[in-house]
Amino acid sequence: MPFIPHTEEDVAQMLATLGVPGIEALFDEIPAELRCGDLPGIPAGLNEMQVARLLAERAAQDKTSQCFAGAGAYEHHIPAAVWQIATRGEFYSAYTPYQAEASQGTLQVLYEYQTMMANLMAMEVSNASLYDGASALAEAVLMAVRANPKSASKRVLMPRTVHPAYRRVVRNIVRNQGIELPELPYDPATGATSLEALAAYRGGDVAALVIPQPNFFGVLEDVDALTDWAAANGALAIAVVNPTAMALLKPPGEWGGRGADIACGEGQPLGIPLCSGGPYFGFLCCRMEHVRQMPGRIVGATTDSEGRRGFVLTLQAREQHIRRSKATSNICTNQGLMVTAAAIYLSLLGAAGLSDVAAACHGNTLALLEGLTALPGVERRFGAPLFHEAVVTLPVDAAELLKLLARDGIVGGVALGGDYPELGSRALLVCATETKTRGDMDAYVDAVATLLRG
Amino acid sequence: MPFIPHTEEDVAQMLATLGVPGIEALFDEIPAELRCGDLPGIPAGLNEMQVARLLAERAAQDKTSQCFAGAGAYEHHIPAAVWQIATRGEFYSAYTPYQAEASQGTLQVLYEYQTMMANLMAMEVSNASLYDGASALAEAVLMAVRANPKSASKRVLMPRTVHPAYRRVVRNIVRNQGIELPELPYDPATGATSLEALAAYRGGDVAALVIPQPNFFGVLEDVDALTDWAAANGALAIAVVNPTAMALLKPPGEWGGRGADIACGEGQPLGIPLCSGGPYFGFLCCRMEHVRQMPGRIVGATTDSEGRRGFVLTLQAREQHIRRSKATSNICTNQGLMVTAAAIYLSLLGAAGLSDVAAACHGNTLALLEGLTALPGVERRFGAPLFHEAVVTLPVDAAELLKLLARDGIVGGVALGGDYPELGSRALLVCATETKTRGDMDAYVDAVATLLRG
Amino acid sequence: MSELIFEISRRGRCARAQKPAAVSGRSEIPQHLRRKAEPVLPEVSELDAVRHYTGLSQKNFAIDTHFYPLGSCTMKYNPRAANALAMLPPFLAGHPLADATLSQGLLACLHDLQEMLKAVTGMSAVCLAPAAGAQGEFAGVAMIRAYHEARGDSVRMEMLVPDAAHGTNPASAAMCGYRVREIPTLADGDLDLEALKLAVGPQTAGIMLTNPSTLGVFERHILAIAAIVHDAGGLLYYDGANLNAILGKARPGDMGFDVIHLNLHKTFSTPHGGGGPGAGPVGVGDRLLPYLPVPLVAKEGDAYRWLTERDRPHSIGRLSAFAGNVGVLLRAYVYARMLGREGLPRVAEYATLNANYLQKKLELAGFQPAFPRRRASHEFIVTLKALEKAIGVRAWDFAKRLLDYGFHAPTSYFPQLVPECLLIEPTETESKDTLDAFIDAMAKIRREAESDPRLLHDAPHELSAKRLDEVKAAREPNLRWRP
Amino acid sequence: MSELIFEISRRGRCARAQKPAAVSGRSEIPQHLRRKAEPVLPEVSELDAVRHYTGLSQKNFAIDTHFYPLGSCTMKYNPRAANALAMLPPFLAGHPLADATLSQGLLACLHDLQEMLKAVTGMSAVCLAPAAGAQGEFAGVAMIRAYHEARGDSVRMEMLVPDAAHGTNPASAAMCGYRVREIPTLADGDLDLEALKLAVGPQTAGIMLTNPSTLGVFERHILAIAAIVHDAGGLLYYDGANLNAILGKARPGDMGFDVIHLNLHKTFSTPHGGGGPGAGPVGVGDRLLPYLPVPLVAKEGDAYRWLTERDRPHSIGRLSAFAGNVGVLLRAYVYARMLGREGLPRVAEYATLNANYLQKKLELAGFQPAFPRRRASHEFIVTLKALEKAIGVRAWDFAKRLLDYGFHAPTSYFPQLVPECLLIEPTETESKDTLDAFIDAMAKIRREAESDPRLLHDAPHELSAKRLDEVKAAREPNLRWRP
Repeated sequence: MPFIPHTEEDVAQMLATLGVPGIEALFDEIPAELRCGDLPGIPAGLNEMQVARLLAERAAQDKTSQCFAGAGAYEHHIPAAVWQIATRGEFYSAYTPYQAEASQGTLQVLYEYQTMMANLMAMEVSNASLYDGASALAEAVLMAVRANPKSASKRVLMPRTVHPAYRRVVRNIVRNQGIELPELPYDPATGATSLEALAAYRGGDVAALVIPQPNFFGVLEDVDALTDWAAANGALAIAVVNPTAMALLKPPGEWGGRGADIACGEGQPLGIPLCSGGPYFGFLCCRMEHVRQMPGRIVGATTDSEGRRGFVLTLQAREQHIRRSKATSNICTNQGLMVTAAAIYLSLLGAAGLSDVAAACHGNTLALLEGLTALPGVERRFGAPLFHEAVVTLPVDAAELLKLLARDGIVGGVALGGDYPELGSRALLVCATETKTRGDMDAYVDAVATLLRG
Repeated sequence: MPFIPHTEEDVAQMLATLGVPGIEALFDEIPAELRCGDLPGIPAGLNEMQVARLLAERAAQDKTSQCFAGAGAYEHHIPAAVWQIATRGEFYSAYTPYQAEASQGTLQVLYEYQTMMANLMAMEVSNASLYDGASALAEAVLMAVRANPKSASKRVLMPRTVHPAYRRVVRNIVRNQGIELPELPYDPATGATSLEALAAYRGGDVAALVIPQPNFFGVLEDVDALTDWAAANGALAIAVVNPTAMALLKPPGEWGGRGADIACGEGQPLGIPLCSGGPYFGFLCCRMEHVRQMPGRIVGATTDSEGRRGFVLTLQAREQHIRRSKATSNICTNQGLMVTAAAIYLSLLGAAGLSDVAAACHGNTLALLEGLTALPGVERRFGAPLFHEAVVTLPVDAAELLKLLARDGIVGGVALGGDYPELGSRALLVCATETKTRGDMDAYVDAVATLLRG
Repeated sequence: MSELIFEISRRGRCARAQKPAAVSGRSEIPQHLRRKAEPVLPEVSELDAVRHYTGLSQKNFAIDTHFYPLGSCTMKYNPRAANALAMLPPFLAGHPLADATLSQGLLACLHDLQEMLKAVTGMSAVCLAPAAGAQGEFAGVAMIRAYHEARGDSVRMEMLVPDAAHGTNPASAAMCGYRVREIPTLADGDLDLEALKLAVGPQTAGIMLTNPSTLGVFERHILAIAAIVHDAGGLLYYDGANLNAILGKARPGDMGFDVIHLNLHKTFSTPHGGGGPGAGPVGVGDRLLPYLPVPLVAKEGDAYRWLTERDRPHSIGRLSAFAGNVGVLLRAYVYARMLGREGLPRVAEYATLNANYLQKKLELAGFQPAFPRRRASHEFIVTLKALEKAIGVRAWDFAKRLLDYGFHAPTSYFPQLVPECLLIEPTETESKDTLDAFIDAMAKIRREAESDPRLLHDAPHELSAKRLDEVKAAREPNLRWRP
Repeated sequence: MSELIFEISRRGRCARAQKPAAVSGRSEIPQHLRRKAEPVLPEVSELDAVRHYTGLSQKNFAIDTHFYPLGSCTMKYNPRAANALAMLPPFLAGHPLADATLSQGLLACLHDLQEMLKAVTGMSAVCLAPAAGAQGEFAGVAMIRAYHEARGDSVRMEMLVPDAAHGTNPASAAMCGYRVREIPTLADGDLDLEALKLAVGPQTAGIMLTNPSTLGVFERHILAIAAIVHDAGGLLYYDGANLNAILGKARPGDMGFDVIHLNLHKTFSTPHGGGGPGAGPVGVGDRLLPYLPVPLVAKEGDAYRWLTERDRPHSIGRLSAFAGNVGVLLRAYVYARMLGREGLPRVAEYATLNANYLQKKLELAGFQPAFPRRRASHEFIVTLKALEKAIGVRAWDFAKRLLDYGFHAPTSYFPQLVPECLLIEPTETESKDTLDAFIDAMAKIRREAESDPRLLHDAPHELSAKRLDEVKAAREPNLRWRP
């Protein structure tokens, strides 16, 4: 019996203690008509050797040779130490640290993570994670509506340059709370959110403005102007940013005259494997004044009975297990192990290392873009400066090109026609991170060139 | 500077403390003519990302799809827990446990390992490992010569059925100590050591007789008779055995009337990956009366100053760091981490599990043999019962067949013609462990059949 | 006390092997968008980082080191094989938006898992994407709302929840815009059917139930409850937190539930990771089929692909950017395949055996079960109310003292219905020996409570931290380090 | 105190997931060769085993948890990348006797490593196979013997060894059939050249030297020593234990050594693993080229293959069944590639800087260096003789008390030449902060020795075990558990 340690003698003694003839008797409160029999849909058990072989065979089918896609999930080098430590049993198999004295390891890591993330975002406080970048933005929107004392409306302005999946997730999550999410168009030349479009909302009651940096097209937004607009119009500014980029770019806390009010985003670039979409983690930072509106776990430093520093989960009065239907969010389990990995990653990289990674991503993407746009019929779509992604227009259908590249294991980017019909089916979003060498990029450009030649 | 934590400020302060202008000054006792300049043979450093990619590319060149070779190194399933725990920093990066109080983890593991191995061999004591099976046999031979009070000779009888590489290693290691290693022939029909060949040595002064089980051909030796012969002739009996097999076969301590005196062998089957030959570990067990002649580390239980049980390295008066040129062996660093893995492996398998593994190996090898010998011209070479390897005679050159199988990633066995010219170039040693399914074996037989036809 | 990583940082120190090779300094980032000052992040060597986090890990209790009878959390052994296999490099390297031809192996695993979860819960379809139980709950309630809205039934704005429910239930209902109405529990632990009958009506969207309930007992009148709610036009939501108790023995689908979530990090033994990641797949009956969140994995011929919004126009949509916690799903898949059809029901059997044995032995040792006449499910409640009254020792003190004995504390003060309660869940992966050792410790602490209550009030004594001041932490929030 | 795994075993308990699937019960093993009674092995669940060994691991000091200034052992950071990359599945799956076409990637790594080790030591060829330093020593001495024998020079049966040498040196020489003659050391730490001149003669097979020596100083007259020994017809053996001190700064090949071994588990930072596996490659100059052990890796065109006895007829042969500790060699290769030509000399530089700084600061704190007028190499000796005389506190007590402060103890009582000595090697991977903390602890313990020597005599106080009785262990050997 895998993972069940009972010997026959154990079972006999336990049943004798209970005075029942067999284990089945312990289920006698379940109405007989509800008892199920065999489970025909479920195969017989495998031993570890068999399941290891099955999974190895399945894994061998999946062969990404090179990845030039970003769009919210980025291939970065992850130091070997990160997961060798994060999967130590003491981190891996611990519960949420409710018993603080028996969980000082996890709690201190979370406190350190909160500090790192607040510093990276130049914000006052961070929580200890949400599920992913998209749900973090949804929580940020809900939080902003609660936290904005100046606004009676539930209107949150959402640029179309925000990741399309994030926009959907936000809509899906806030849908039933009467929140409006008018979309802001982008400048078709620059790819950045059009400041003119905001004019329509000037003076109206806006609870918050979402500001992506870089935006979904990889393009840099004019974050100062957007943040200042929000401040001037009584709206909170919600930054949704790439954390790697923040080593190089002005962080949300320094945007405009007073900084963003909330900063959130996807933590995956900080040491989390791509793994087809998860587990990742969402981060959320805010001003101290809003901390009691923040969703999710927060760790605080305190002292023990001998006056020594220690750490506990705190401000729990916000949370569902205390406040139930009045909680700031329903979130309970979050992404603790991912944040542990991120803390180790950030410790190994440091500010200088992260900034080098960001610079390498930026430089590589410019180099890739140069290579691609040297091909006949391939053009850079947007004029504004970018970080580590770029939209190019191809002379062929992007989705079809991607299918052909996939035959060689190449993830060639993301086709944009579905989410942005106005860009057409030939628009492709590409990304080159620090993992790419000159040779990798040349090989990719060559592969595209060959396919374009047909 | 990878792995060097010094900041510029650190270096400046340290140099100031030392009163030297630079680090170079610290090398001023090395004669100038001995200082070397650049190291032209050595490439520039790589960061972790680059070296990870290099190694991944190299690993991708090496693709064993199926392995049917044994010959001293066996493919077994290794539970995932074994190496996830053995590579925990506390085991992985600790030194030999000289400071016992700070090394109770490693010491207790070694004590448990010694108990497991002694029990598996039915011997009184075990050491804490030697380098591998071959060097363990060499140490056993040296030990037997020291330990046999009845023998003035340095003659140790060595069956030709002992692994050819082991025989070479023994020769290479004992060569300069005046030890003779006459070889005992095997019965060409059974493949087992010929008892008749021993007649020549009856009454002569023999220090020890080596007894393999199973032998290199996979064949089971008549260990009782051989052990009794040794006892009757004043020779110590040195068993060299496969540890997996001992779950099923009579263990050395029970051979003949009084059991073997020394039992040694290769520990690799107990949870150690094949890894092209190492690191593995050698085990060595003996009677308590000979323990002070035993080479290598030994852990003993003792008590601390409060009377609680604890563990220390013991009987160190045998060892080189105390006894120098009079030591039982020059061994110092042994294979501690491998033994840690083996202890975890044996804990997860238990006697029942190990015995099931042994039975599966035996059954699979019989099934494979049945499949192979159904092919025209393929014959089982030896008549005696076998454990999990078998010699077959092919209708073609074995080495050439292996080359062809290797094109498909199949390690088809080991050709014996080089080491046993009398068996001819068509003799092949094959093995099927518990990792092989019916389908694997059928596929192998089909591949051989195709090549034989072709 | 450990120093913080920031306190061991030194200006200019770094793990050099982790720095990317220099690239051309080319940049098009305009000056006004650049960061001016480096963020304060750790500046340590690789050895510093390894030593720091290895050391911190040793300050945790975890399944791999301690018995962890944390009620409602199902802290059982997380197979190491699941970790190894989910981290096979090809799985880790998959980009979420890659062409499906590049992840057929992964998709096959996920599709198999969908099918297995359907079979074991009796539901018509399963979506694996929700990232945790609470997100599964949200998805479930959102589907209920979508269902009523699709029928034009827009007055159903009230969700019923037992008073003993997990806090996530009312919170999730609220996030979907529902008013929450609590239904009381009877003294025997079952729901108050009379109260329920009075509560239902045209305003009822549905009811959220955990069964076995958070009180550690099976809701015997579940079929009657289903009839009452269904008759009133409402739907039934199953909170899968306690599925471990009945896995393979009874199926929520057969009990009349319209929608369920599972906590794979409980029942399917994926690791809790110090607070996630979890996975909270949702399953639905036929009525809610159109509304399942996306993505789903479809098998078409021999090929697998993701179904998205385009394929599922009535879906409540996606709740995360991609496919949810795929790595967690892989671990659950490995676990489920290892147990298989024989092994899954044994989970419930031995979890139940362990819980009943432990309850019985604790009762014999003088502890007071909250529901002594009921079978324990996979967990049970002990109340220390009498002890508190007599000596002033609280459940919390008891919990803290258990830590000194090398046992993680049970869940305390939940469910709030039972005063001074400990909710104890041993799980099936613990042996009788461990349970007996726990019983001994409980009995010893009880004697300590009588002879020397300060031992409990001041506990823990043997850990790296003494009793921590939670009130101070909340009153004077210190949420980040500052130099 | 932890229970033994046998003490938590229960008859019939097992980790079921590890049992192979049933196969046909077919067997041809005759009854008289079968085992009669099952061996007593642990009977535990998978969780039991994981919890037991995880718990035991936490009772160790290790580089990943503590500063480990163990002289002559070079306990530096073992990069986690090396572990990850050496365990890539294709490397682990390679059978040692597989066709070379199936291991070209591995062989390329090993060949590169051979070349790098040649370059950094100045030798003509390197064999990677020896499993540890002592096996490397054996191989080296065996080659010296083979060389003399090949020349018919059979009277050279004496090996010279400094009195401060590692114990493995004389032990290895003895295993090769040599008599050992010790050469004294002068008060300044250098070898006594006059004594050496008197010792050499037609009986001299060679001399085994460690340079820098085990006394922590560079042998300044190494060229003179080489001339004396070579002139007498002997060869020079280099014990690579201290190569870390001069890596990339000076090469044994340039000093006149004919044969060397390296300890990759020291200088190339492969893990010590609680006592191995190590790797002890040997390098030779031209004279000993024919005698190198096998196997070697050859590159022929673009292909790699193993050279064995057949290719190398004069070889001293193989010393292990296959290719030695390949997994260790891979780790060393990863390390060497990460450091590269710039990084390797920095190892010596910062190891030396750390050792000299630490020696100086300890001297300032009142400790007595054994060779105060010499530069420390990468390690140095402090003698506590004065303290022992004055207060009766021994080096051993000092060592044990350091454990309480969270520092592994230095090597003590080696080399035996220096009374009450601590041999301290900080390595290049420790920071000044760590060294300063160690200095503080040493100074504190010194004060404790004066004010309360029992604190030291009874140390350690803070570990899982108090002072263990080693005498009892040796007098009443208890080498295995019995029920």
